[in-house]
Amino acid sequence: MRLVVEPNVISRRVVLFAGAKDLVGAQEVTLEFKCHDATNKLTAQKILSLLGELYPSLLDLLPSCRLAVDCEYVSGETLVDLGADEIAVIPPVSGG
Amino acid sequence: MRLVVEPNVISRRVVLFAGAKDLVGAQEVTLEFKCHDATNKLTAQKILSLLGELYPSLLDLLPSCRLAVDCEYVSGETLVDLGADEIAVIPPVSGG
Amino acid sequence: MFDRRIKVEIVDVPIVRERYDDELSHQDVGAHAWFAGVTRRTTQGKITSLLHYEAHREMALKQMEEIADEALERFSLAAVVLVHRLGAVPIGEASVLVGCSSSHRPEVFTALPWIMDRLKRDVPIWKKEYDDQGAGDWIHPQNLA
Amino acid sequence: MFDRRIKVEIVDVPIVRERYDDELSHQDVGAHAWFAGVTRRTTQGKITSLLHYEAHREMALKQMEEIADEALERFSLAAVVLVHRLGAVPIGEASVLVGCSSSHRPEVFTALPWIMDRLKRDVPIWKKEYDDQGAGDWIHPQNLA
Repeated sequence: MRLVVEPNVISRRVVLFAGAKDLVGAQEVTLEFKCHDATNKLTAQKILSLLGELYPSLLDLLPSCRLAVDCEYVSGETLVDLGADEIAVIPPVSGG
Repeated sequence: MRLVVEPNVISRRVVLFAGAKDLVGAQEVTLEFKCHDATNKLTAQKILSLLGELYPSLLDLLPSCRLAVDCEYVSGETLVDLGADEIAVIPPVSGG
Repeated sequence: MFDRRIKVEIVDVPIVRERYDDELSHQDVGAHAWFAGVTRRTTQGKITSLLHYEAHREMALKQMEEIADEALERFSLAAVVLVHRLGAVPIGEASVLVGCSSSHRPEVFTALPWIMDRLKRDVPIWKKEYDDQGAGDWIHPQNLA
Repeated sequence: MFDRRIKVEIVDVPIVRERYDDELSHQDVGAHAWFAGVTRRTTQGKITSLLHYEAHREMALKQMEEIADEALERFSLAAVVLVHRLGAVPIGEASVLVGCSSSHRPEVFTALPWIMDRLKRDVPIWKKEYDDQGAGDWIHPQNLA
């Protein structure tokens, strides 16, 4: 008997704002991640680059975007729990 | 015949403010200056030291006072025209 | 010396500063300072007809509260007011209002620009600039840390 | 870029800031800033019950105008407001109000403390501090240039 480990596929909603929202044409997108273990975690950097693969219109803006998980910024190396309440793409801000 | 030059005596009103006014007990004092020529001018420093001679209660405060002539500060070496409209003693200010 | 007193708001109507004056008062306070950022007609020679602000509202409020709290602590302030307006902000009207008070003036003079710098770096609010032809551009400054 | 716009006043009644708001407005202005110095209850542990301000009124106005003019020029401001109150100023009320506006915020952030420093150095206004026993002392800072 051969054990085949099927990668675990997770759907994850990601929220977009401002320029990112306009470039994709939607406030939200759903990404499908293949996780090879049960942790359900990916680095923020990985999430951003998957977004760029799916939406090439974002490629210029993404390098200056930050990811926010449940309303807090996370660094690129942070392992993001894909079960978080909200994952948001934050383009460079211009309030004030 | 011997020519005796009598010094010219000039009365001059000087205005005081704040602590200087309280130390003298008057808003104005009149100084009498003996001028040996017809220029009617004295340095600001000289005016302040004559004030100190007449009103010793001012001696502590005077070194930090400035003189203002017609609403403009003058430095110690400035020759003040005793015919100016107003000569005022300005103690260190504390507005704001 | 002071109780923690911050007032942070995101509003969709014109900012009325008088509403916030009392927030800064305290009997041991000697210095009040205010800053208001208003829409101006020209940016680098270009005519602006309107600014339109959007936010990640929940996160923006949270970030503004963190900034107000940190400023309070860092500059020994008695109170901090931080208000941002969203939606269309016509020329001459305020998009942001910052107020703070302290015992002495150096603290408020240092706090105001610090709060504005932090707001412009971290608070997820974006402006779209409309020119006199009605064309709109999202402003995404690329040269910030 | 801007017309010279200064508003300098010495008043004997409470300062109402709203009266001066419009002075700072201009369609090319992006930043308004205000400072108010208010009477506080404690100075270095001592209780103050009241401040009483006196001035060489004519000279004070002239000096305040010179400061406002120089600030306008030096910091490319659109407008400067400078108001000082005389007489008794109770705790929590403003003795001085400074306002300025410019295209961008760095100018107003630099101008406010500069104007206050100059006012505190050169404008012939003096405060008498009354403690809780009713004793009054003229404040004559000795350590200024």
